[in-house]
Amino acid sequence: MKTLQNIDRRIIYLLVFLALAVPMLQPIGLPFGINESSQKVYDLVDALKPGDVLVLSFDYSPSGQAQLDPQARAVMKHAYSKEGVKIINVAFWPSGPLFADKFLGEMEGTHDKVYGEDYVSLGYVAGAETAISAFGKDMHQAYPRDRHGNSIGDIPMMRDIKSAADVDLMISFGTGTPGVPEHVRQIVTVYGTPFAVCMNSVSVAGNIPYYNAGQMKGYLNGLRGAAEYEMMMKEPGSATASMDSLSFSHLTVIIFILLGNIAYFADPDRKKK
Amino acid sequence: MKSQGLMIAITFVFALIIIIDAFFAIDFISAASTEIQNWGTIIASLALALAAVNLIRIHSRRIRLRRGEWYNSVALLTVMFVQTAIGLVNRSTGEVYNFGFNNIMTPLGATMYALLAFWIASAAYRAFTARSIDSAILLVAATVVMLGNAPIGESIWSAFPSIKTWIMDVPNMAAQRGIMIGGGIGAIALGLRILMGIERGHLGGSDE
Amino acid sequence: MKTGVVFQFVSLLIVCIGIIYYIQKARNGTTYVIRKIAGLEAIEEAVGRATEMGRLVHFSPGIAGLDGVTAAQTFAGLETLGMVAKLVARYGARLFVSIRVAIVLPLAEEIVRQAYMAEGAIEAYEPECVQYLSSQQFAYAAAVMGIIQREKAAASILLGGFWAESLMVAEAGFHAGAIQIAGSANITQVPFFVAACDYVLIGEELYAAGAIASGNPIKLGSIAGQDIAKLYAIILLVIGILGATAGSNFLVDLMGK
Amino acid sequence: MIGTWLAAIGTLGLMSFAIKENPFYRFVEHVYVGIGAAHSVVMGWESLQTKAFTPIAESGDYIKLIPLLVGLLLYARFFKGKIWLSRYPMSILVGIGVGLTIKGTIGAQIVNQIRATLVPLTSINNIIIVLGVLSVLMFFYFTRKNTNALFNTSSRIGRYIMMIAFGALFGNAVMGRMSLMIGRVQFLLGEWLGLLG
Repeated sequence: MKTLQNIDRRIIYLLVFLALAVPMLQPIGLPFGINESSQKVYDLVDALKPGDVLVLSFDYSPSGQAQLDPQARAVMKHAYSKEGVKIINVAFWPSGPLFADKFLGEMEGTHDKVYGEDYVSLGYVAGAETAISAFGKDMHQAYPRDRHGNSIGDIPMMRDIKSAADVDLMISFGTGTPGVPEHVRQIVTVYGTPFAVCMNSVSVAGNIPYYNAGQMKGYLNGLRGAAEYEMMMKEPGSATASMDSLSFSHLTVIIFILLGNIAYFADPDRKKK
Repeated sequence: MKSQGLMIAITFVFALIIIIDAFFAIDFISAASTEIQNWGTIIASLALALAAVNLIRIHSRRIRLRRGEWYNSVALLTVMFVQTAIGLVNRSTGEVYNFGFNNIMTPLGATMYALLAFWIASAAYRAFTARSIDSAILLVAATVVMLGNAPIGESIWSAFPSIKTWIMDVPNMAAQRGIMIGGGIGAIALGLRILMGIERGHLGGSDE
Repeated sequence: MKTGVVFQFVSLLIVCIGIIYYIQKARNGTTYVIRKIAGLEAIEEAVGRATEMGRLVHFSPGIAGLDGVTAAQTFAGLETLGMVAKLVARYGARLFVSIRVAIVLPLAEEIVRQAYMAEGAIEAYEPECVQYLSSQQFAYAAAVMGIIQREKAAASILLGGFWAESLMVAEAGFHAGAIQIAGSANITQVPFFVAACDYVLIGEELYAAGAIASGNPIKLGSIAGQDIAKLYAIILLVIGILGATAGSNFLVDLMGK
Repeated sequence: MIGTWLAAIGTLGLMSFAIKENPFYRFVEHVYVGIGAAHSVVMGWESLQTKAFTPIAESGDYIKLIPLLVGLLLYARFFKGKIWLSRYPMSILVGIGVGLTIKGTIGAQIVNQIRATLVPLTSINNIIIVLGVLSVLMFFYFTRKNTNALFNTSSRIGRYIMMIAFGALFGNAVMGRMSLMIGRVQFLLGEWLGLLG
């Protein structure tokens, strides 16, 4: 039993790596259902009508990219396919605008939205919670220019959009601070803007009270949430393809916890408390 | 003008403008609140380069004195200067800048924390034990949530996702809400201590 | 007054007045009793055990710095360090304090030195027992793991702001067979501490522990004031829930005003 | 092509830490810190253009010179004896931050959370929620005697309910961390080696 507990770390690492890599090379395609919270995000986007204003806020950095990129890709594709919906891309994390640019580049030619008329990229403004509050209060003062240097007053679609009160749905792609609490404090509580979140898994448990209280209308949970969105769009992508790896890596961790506990309780020398 | 009293007064006035604006509809306060929030974003923009200046100081000293792995410091500063120059000329929308962002910054940032997958597995095996009621409850709940999250859980027993949802939405929600209310009160108390001039960590200041 | 925020405003006033009142009272000499915090009481046992075994007591005040919102956690950690160092000096155990943020180093050194002095054991104080390891998160964690394993630490006390490195350090301590006492206000890291450590301070318990260890009257007063604010929340909850159960939503409506 | 190779070398460099801390890892880490700092500078500069230079130059909004000049004082901390100057911009930032926290927290995290908990005790779930919120609040009630039976019992319940919540957090953290590694493995096997269909 002692040897079981003293097994080299690197063997554990190797097993995890295999649990992730093998199912990618030999997929099984285990089925999975759609969580209600994810369905709500989809329904909110789907219910947008021509003329409605959608804000997409990119609040993550490269370290969250593995979970957030597939979510953002799927949600953006859905949003840009909605006719007549006006979309504002913003960012309160410095890497955000570059991710938004990347997806817009990928989607070029797949939608009929015109820059300035139907969508706009406002880019990044520093200041975290302060910037979020300033954006909610007066977008024209918070963003005198868009990401491409155009004066915001010259952008046709922004003429009637002044504050968060004019927004019909706000979605944040977020992995930390500033993130959900900051948006809820400075936007949702003040303007009552409907708000949904695509977030990394670690953040989910702590933000559930906002969901229960209706401050957050729906959420996607990490890579699994992205896969569910892909399924709802009926366009399985990289997230769906990784679900088998997710399954086997979880199984590995659960088995490790079991083995570790067996070894621990079978060890006669374990310190008595 | 080194007076800490003046600094605390500044902090107090700025906070007060924002708080009053939140509860009362007074035109000039509202305008002032909008203006100072935009000031805040300007100062915060300037603060973004502080880390870079700090790095220049630390690493140029290390290179000068040939201390430790000074060649890594050369690499750090070179990459920093080159990418900054590209960004200032090419802007962050430019192709060259995005090459660095997409092929260096993004993969490295993503990998840095990806290693946690290994560490959590190793800790799960070597350290996470149910030796008290607390840790036993935790590990059972964690296992159920994992089985509810991973598609394989549904294949084993179709009820796992709904049990997971219940754990998340009922006991987890209740506990997190209790923590959130307590934490919110704590945050207000910290704010008050700052405004009262008791907590002055940000005014204490120290080199670097 | 804007619409929909009247109740919020009144609540804010109640909370603020409660907190300010108790801080002022504490400043004028009133002392407050704080409930037992198991993790804090276990420190003496842990230090005693380390002395018997002749092995190391490891302490980390977390990886947060001295500014920003997370600074409060570092300060709470350093306040408990004062208590730990006194016990170590009293028992004649061996201490190692690992530091990640350079400006925390002189503070921690001073705290440990003062503790040895207060115990009249300054000749036993070794300056090298407080060390700056690395400013990089994972390099710091790797260094701490190395030390805990090499020295087979008998106790590992982790109190402060911890992030992703928490489970690496806790795993090392567990494997070395150390008594582990850990706490952080970063709730996301608490689960790993619960799974791998013997005593855990959850969230705000860290600040309470710091206040107890330092005896700082303003901190204690603030905690008492925050309790009054919690009592206000509890009262609202009880009244509102009883009302809702009896079929009346008066408080729900009132709170929306 | 060059980009993918660069990314792959960097990825493997950082992953080598899992085997052992090594010089190559430290090199890649330094490169990461360097490019990360550069990104902050560039985005800070662009943010400044949007927020200060444009309004001043184009709309004559000269009042924005104030935060610009005060903000520059942040750099006084790098000059011996002038550190105190850098505390002025800090006092402004802290003031705005405290104001936003106080006014935002009372509604979003306190009043609205309490309000959402005012449910009738007519279902098991509601009872658990009410009991959970109350007992956790009582767990964090510190100024009381250790002999208070009501508090002792309720805070023990609070502790157990928190353990379930921490279990949920733990379970989700596992998913999050595995997802991060999945992203890297997908990159290595797919984009780099071209092994995935």
